[in-house]
Amino acid sequence: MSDKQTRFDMPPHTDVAWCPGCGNHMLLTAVKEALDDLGIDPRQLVMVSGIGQAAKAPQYINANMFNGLHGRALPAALGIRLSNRNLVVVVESGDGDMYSEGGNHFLHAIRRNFDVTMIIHNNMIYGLTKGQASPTSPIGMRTPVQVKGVIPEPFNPLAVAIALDAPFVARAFAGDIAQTRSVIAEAIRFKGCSIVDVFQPCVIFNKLNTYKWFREHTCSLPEDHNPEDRMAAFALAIQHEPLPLGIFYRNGKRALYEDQAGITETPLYRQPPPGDDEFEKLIDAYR
Amino acid sequence: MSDKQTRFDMPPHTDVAWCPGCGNHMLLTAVKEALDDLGIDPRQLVMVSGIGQAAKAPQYINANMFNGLHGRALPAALGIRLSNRNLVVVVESGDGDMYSEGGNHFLHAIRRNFDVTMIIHNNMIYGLTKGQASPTSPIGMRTPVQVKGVIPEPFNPLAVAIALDAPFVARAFAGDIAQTRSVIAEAIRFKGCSIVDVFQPCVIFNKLNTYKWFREHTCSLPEDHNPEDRMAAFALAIQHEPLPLGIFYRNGKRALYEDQAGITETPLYRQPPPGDDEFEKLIDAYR
Amino acid sequence: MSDLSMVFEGAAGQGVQTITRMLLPVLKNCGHHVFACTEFMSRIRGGSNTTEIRVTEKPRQAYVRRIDMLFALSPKAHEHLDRRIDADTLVFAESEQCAVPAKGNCIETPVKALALEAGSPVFSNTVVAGMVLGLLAIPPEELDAFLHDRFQEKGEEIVLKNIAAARLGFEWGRKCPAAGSIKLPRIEFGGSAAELLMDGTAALGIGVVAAGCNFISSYPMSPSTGLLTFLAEKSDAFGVVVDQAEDEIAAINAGLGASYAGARAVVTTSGGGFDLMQEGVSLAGMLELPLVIHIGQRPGPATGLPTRTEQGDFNLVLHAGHGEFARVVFAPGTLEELIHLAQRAFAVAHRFHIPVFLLTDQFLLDAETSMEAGAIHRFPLEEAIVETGKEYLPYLFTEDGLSPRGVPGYGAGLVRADSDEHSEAGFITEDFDVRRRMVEKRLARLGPLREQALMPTVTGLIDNARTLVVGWGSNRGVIEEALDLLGDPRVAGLHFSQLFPLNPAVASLLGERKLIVLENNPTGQFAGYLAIETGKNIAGRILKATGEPFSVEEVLEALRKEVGHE
Amino acid sequence: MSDLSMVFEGAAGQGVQTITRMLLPVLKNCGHHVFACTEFMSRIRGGSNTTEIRVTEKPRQAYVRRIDMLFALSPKAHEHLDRRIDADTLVFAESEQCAVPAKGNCIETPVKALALEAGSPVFSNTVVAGMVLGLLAIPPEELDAFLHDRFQEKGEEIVLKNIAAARLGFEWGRKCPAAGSIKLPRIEFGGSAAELLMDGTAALGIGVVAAGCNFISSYPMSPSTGLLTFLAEKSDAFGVVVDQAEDEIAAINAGLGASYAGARAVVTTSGGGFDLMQEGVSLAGMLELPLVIHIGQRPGPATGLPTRTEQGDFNLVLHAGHGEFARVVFAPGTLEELIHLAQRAFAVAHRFHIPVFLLTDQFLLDAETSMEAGAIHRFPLEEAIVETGKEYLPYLFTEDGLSPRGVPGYGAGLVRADSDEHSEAGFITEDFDVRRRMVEKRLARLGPLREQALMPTVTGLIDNARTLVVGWGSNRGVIEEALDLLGDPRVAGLHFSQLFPLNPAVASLLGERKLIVLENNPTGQFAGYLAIETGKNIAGRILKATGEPFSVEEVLEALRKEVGHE
Ligand SMILES: Cc1ncc(C[n+]2csc(CCOP(=O)(O)OP(=O)(O)O)c2C)c(N)n1
Ligand SMILES: Cc1ncc(C[n+]2csc(CCOP(=O)(O)OP(=O)(O)O)c2C)c(N)n1
Ligand code: SF4
Ligand code: SF4
Ligand SMILES: [Mg+2]
Ligand SMILES: [Mg+2]
Repeated sequence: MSDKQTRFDMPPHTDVAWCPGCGNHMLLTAVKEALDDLGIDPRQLVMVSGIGQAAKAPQYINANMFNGLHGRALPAALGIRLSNRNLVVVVESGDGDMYSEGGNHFLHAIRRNFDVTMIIHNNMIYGLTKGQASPTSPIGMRTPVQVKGVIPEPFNPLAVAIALDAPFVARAFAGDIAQTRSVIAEAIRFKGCSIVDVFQPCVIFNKLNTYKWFREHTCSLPEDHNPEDRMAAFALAIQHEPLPLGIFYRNGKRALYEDQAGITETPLYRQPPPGDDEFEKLIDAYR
Repeated sequence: MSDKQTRFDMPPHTDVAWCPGCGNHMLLTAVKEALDDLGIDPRQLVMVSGIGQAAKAPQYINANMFNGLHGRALPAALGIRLSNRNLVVVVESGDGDMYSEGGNHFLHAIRRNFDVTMIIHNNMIYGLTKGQASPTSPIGMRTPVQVKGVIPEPFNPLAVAIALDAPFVARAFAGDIAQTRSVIAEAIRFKGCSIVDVFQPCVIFNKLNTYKWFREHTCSLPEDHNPEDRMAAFALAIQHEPLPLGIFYRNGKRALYEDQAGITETPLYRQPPPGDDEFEKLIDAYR
Repeated sequence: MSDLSMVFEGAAGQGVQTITRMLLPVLKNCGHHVFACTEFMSRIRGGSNTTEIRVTEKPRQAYVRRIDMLFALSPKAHEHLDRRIDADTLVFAESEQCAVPAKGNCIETPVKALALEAGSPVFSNTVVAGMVLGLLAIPPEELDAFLHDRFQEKGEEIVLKNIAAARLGFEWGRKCPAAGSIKLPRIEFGGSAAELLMDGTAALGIGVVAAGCNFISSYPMSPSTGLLTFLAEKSDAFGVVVDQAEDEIAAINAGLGASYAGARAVVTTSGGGFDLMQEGVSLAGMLELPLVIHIGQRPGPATGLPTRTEQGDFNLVLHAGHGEFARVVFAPGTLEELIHLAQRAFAVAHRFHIPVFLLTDQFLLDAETSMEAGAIHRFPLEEAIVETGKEYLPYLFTEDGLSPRGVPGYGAGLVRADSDEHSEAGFITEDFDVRRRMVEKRLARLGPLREQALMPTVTGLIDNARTLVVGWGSNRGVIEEALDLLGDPRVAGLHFSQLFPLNPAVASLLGERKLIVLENNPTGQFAGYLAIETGKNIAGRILKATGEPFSVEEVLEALRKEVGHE
Repeated sequence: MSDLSMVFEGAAGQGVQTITRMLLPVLKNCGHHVFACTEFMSRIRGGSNTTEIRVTEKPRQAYVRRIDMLFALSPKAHEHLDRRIDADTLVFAESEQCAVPAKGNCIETPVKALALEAGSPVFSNTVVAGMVLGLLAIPPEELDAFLHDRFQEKGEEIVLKNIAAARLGFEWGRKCPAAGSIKLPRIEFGGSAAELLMDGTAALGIGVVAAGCNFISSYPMSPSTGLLTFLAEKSDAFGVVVDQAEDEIAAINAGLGASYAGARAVVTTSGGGFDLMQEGVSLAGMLELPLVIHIGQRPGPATGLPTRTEQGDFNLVLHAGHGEFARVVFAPGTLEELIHLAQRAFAVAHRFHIPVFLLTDQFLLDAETSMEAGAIHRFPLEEAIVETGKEYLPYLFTEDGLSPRGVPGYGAGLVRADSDEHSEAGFITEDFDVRRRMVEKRLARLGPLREQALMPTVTGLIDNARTLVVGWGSNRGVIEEALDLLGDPRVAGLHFSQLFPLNPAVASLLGERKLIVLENNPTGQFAGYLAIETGKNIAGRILKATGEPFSVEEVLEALRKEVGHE
């Protein structure tokens, strides 16, 4: 873990509830450093999450926090952004949270394309509830619930995002803090809905997808990959072996939801209520 | 509408609550004929739906029916199939039902790959609730709620299904009963999760996507299209103009959930409860 | 006649609502009190729907079963309305279009013929409106302005043809032998009581806009969608952010995100959609976020009768969401109350940082009524957001349990909201003592909420009354009218528009009187609650669960039985 | 000593549960009554968790605050347990590992040193178990079989090292000067009362399997996940279809689909997940489908305290789902009741075609206790599925409102289930009369359900009692023990394991006695309900909402206050 100080650091001795050696620690470092790189003011940043081990991340970042319900980070993030578009909104949560309980919001957040960055801690397991399969668990993985091994096809967030024409789709590996940090910085800088699925080893419950496994089964995207090429991005997203890391897809052409919906710079909390004359006019229509 | 009699016809004078001229009538004909073509016994068929205009379809088919909650047809279908795998389970519902309220189940049903056929009446609108945008409504379409026009990118069910490696992905147009019937028959025959998105004109609320519009903006899939080619299927699925019709994608390699989960031919209602000796053994483990 | 009831029947899609849309303003502008209510099937075309228009001497907001004049325009009219037609009903119908009912005083009515004479069957509704004016001897010119407004988009020719159609209808009506037997009620002195005309949804929308609401995220569901549509229509004029959510769960979580960021947010839904919002309600309780939740009730369980009416969701909202925290439930009884309580809902939600419920139903939302403009009030907005200081604590312990409310991006502090049990700073905690104090904090505000709770409205003279007829929500009109007709000084009415919490003074107001509770649900949900809260015995329950509103007649009958007038 | 309380403290991941897993069977096999309960933080590593083991003369199922022996193995022990340590507590701790508490009788305990002597720090837990045996003078060989079973997978060497570690601990314990001061309770005559040893989750699972359950679809959520895991583990042996759902909405709808197709289905969740199931509950009501819903309660609102205990969901389940229909709520109070009521829940759900709730909580599910095998009963299964005839009507009107239950694919008929209001055939209808009758049909079964409702269990002699202490669910043990200790013949206990509907005979059982209701929630939810249903006044409420279970001491204290023994 790097020792760089960031303005997003919490006071020393903050009790971090994650296990020693967990990939979450590295990802947290990468996120804080990326935020720092971008020079974001912590008071203008809202970290939004659901519930899970990953979803605790905002508790360890010096910024505003909305740690909501399991699976419901994205709608909350939408409400926040639409109410105050000056805020930087980052959603950080787990694979179960975002792809299982929150799967529907994942689809529809991408469809809207409001300015949010999703960082998904993809440990291919339910950590906080002690090791059941997540939507990204590999077929055959045994758990106390999946006694005969996982049956369903793993959810492929990148392929689905590209199918939805998500404008920024990337994958990183928490074990590589530097690259993760730079991909996350790019994603936050991107104006629109950006998705960063981050492979994150859970050292307690996932004995298959370890640091070693990820190192052996991942690679960089081909040097010549053009992220504006949707078909190429899709082909790489469905590639199984090895699993590429980096920015798969970028589509600068999608309009921003906030712009289309006419969201102004004035946050709603500053918006004056209708004047008495406006109210009178409203009533007048019913005379 | 064809006048062929099928064993799935309801008694004459059944009150059908759909509007005259609605594409649902034709789709209903196609479904009943496809079922008839396959020689299915109505008593072994369960038509499952959610809520909406489309979701009324099972009310007009002579078969078992589970007309459940808005958006929740797929989990109910799963429960039915896993409890009795001798039943043919067909889900018929609307685009709002299946892609908005039911979006999460759409993802996870495909991941499981249990034997179900989804027929989605895609009229690009909410019919029953009087004309709000659905997830497939075109950008810019005005409705009483979308007063400035629809903003989000339309949900592309085919592309998402292919991204999820759904093993059978097709599109049809209700205005062409014969083709719709044959695609649906193929889909039901297919052992696994098959998806048929059917363009269905709503003559009341959708003034953009009319019969004429669909005729002008659709085409057949290229003759040489190989439905086992996932990349080609994806390319065709994201094609906007014209919109191809037919069987985009087939993947015969995915295992059936029922087989993997060890579901036997004996329906659960016939399964004898544990005997007293088995119960004793269960208790014995705690001595 | 002091009370005229006209019913217009037609299939869905036949547009019979246009008839009432033409007639209501004309009648109102003549100085009459008008009230209209609607019942319709869950389909877009076909079936049999009706609108009832009442023209009354006193202001009324209730449904009557009795039909004085029926325009039966669909083949299903007879079957659907049989129960409501009696020998005194004048039935206007065209034997060609519609099986003429066996009962009633049938008058062959050439709607289609006159429409064709005007140029096309599409003018049928205008012909009928003209007929009504003729029958009631109201000058047909009163309609012209409306026809202009409504049809000008389609060109001058269509406007003129409609005007001609109305005239044809008018002439027929004027000459109809029945004309003499129909009398409009007397107009109140001045004739200008009825300045405004609107439906329940508009009244709700006006109240919500007046409250400074600037955010709605919701998913369509009858009969609640109207508020979403209303705010969408007004979004530009009033700066309301409108988002159609992918589902109800998204809707309430977006509402809470917005509220956290400082918006004045509302969500609208019905019982089934609300079920899905309950975890969000619990989150509002935990995060202490203001949110107004409108529930347009309809008959359950499950999909039930989607387009019909019931008052079945009181218990549901009272206990919605796991865990315990403060909340408030309002149930407006009239359109005026809709406007006022929508404002109060926001004020209370934002003063106490809690979820507040507005319970309406299909009957009330679709009801249309004339009302005095002077009766509508706008309440001043309280602003409760503070600029945060560096050491801001979003869940600071205070005497009354309310912490100053900061929002992210405003001030030097950080705003942390955590759905786990949390410290004053908003961080996750498992400290048992903090937990205990936070539970108390979230419940403490019930004290002032009780003290500030609205008292029920009394009808009649409570001091003399030995029996009280208790109602809530949309039944205010029907109880008031039935009591008026009953005219028994020993019986008074009590209408609750705040259902929870109850003002502690309610118990003594009830005193030792016999209590009869009327509500449109099968078990008497509010009756049960009133009994616990006040310790009083409920002597009788007048209940219903058919999907229809209570009619004045059945309430009167039930009251006669209860108080022994039979 | 008639009652020994030992607490084992350690960080999450330190595996202190292995210590109790070693000791409980040993103690039970010696003929003791044992009870254990656990409290832990919502984290996988670190923090401070404890398990309490009680060895008691009489069978007990309650938590005591008092600690006779504490093994403090983590640095946070002191902070976490300060409130529970007093001068009589023997605190076994290693100053190297753990800040030694200021209070208590501290004994330097070389856990790590002995573990290292045995070969590695991983043997620490085994060392501690050995120490306890030494202190209690129980032969160390009693542990050997367990160590074999548990470690044989890892090879003979590991087994032997563990045995050696246990012996080292034993020797230390035997020689410890404190050993003399610790006495085990007397063993009941025969010493074989305690044949079985299991935890609440296993008891629930056994009951569910015994009930012939063959389908579960659920989404993980503490503390309810155990049932899903239990059934998954038994899926092959007992033919249970197990599906981990994508969310709770899917879970309940899959359960209902399964039930429709003839499965005996259960779902398991906790309050927040259950919020999301409510529309499904309403659907069960509408479709008249049997479904058992297990809710492992934990403190809310929202995420609350995910790994702790509360009884806050009674009101939630009582009114869950919009619309009105019959339901039943059970709340087992002991492990035996878990086994029996799980069976009864299925029987009632399938006899009456309704959703039935089983309310448990973290305390009960994680509690481990010894029990008599003879006390466990298996009830015969009723089969209620009929072969359909050609004219089968799934919603046939009958006198008792129950229609014969057909399933698709079995018989000549078709089975139609519709979430809209429906006809007897199951088709959508808007007929007001059919609607009314269907509402009545769905509620009529509440009559027999009331008559068949379980009566509460009496503790003490109710005839002499002037005060009744009422509890429900997991508080049975603590009330019984506190009453026993109170020893006041004027006070008896009443434990409800069926919360809704109540048997009509309950009111007369209560009589005119003073009622004190004890429940682990902040407002007294059941107390409120009991008052309405029986018309009785609740004189006192003993409440709690810290996330901890009631301790015997605090209940005793509260009772002394209530009945004036202070
Ligand atoms: C509605 C609801 N359902 C279930 C839970 C229980 N729950 C908490 S976290 C979690 C899954 C965690 O998995 P993931 O999102 O992958 O996060 P991780 O712990 O692996 O980082 C679940 C099921 C909950 N809190 N709320
Ligand atoms: C939980 C819930 N939310 C909302 C509704 C209201 N509702 C009924 S049908 C429908 C949408 C219908 O659209 P679609 O699925 O596209 O079907 P269509 O009517 O267009 O065929 C909605 C929102 C409902 N019944 N239940
Ligand atoms: S359980 Fe897994 S994901 Fe959670 S903190 Fe521990 S290692 Fe990380
Ligand atoms: S509203 Fe549209 S979708 Fe519904 S029946 Fe009418 S035409 Fe068809
Ligand atoms: Mg995870
Ligand atoms: Mg649709």
